[in-house]
Amino acid sequence: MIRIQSEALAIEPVLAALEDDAPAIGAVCSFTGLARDLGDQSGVQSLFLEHYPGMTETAIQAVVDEADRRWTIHRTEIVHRVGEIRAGERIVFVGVSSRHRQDAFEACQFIMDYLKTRAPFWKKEITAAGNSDWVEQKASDREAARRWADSDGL
Amino acid sequence: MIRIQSEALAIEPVLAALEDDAPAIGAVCSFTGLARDLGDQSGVQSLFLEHYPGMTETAIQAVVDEADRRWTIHRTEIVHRVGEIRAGERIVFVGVSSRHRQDAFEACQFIMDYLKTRAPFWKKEITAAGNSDWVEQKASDREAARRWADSDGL
Amino acid sequence: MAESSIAIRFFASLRERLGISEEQLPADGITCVRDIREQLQKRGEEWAELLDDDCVLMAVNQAMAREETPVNPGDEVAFFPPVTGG
Amino acid sequence: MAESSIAIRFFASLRERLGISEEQLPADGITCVRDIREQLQKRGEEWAELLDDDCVLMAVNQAMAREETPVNPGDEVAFFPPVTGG
Repeated sequence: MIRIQSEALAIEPVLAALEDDAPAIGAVCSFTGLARDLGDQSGVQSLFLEHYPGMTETAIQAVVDEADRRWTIHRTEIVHRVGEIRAGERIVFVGVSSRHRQDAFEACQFIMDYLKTRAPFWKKEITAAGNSDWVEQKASDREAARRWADSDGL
Repeated sequence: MIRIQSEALAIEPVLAALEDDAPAIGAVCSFTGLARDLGDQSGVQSLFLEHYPGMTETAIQAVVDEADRRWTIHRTEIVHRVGEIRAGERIVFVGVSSRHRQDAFEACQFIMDYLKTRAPFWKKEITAAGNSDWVEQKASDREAARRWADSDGL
Repeated sequence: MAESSIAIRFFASLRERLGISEEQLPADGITCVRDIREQLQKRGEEWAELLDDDCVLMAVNQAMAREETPVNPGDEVAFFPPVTGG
Repeated sequence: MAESSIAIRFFASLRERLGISEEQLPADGITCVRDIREQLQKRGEEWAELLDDDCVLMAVNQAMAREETPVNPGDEVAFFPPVTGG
């Protein structure tokens, strides 16, 4: 399930969904991304997340489909917030359940790395001093995604 | 924090602990291992987890210390159940918070892989038919741990 | 009307700097994304510069596109900076 | 008394098959883990076989040990099968 929402991100229901078929799966790996107070600027008080409605869901689904092709995964739960997010709040949650520990870990990491470079979200940082700037894409994020590159057609 | 307990494993408090310093960290990776109904035997109804009190905590702490040496991690939360565990229930939770996504993922996976081959826990499977057998260590778990091998002194 | 035009959308810093989030462009003479980009760049220095950047990403009907991706009347074409979600 | 003996512990399948979870062994003549293993193996076929297995793990004072790990009076020495937690 892929959800784009402006409300606070509650983890309990998505974890429960991931463990729904617990006796059959054995492994759940999840990642939570939080709004940091130190980004391109220091003293960041909040972020504003813009996205491209419609394309966002399609782009994330393509990443999930690719993960599904590469690993044996049972279920994925992805939640991404948009709009205003205060420092310390959750921005993104990616969870993967699988019969196999390594598959859950790798698929979860793959989805995060690809989401960072392929899903149309843009972050703006707002500092306590009132500065407001768009965040630059990180070279480290491009490299993280490149590690998984093969003939994946994405 | 390392906890060995016979009670059910509640994830909410450990996740909350991991996000305690949320504005400073940015990334939380966690893994949950669940009791499967299919193990060395099929139709597994419950597991019995024996451990070596005292050594268990020390062995896990050594793994955490090694992870701390290899990656930039902020906090780790590890909970492992012992005693009787029914199919579908959580056996283990490993969570790592970090400033960096890759560090959180890798340290979490490393801790799980090493815990599987170094912490003194033993699983017995109990089937609905009343069969009861000790689980054999998996070659795949030994290989997963070997991937991380270097001069780690563990 | 919609069928003889192409919907153009701009996001994030590109939207703010160009001062526009969407518009309709006549489809005449447009066959691929490059045609749109070149037409928009003729609007002035700011447009030429911002859309010339190698880092501008493009999408056609909400899927990532290249210069050569074909564009037909009724399509939605978007321009935006590198993504920074997650 | 405790100071002139060594505490021996067995876990999981080893404990069940040997029918014992712990005992005190006199420290006389024991300098390393191998000495204990060899002494226990003399107790009979079952002991010889179960403790001969290359897969038996050993710990001294709750830290993983090898055949050559020194053992002193008062120490705790454990034998157990490969671990299967997580």
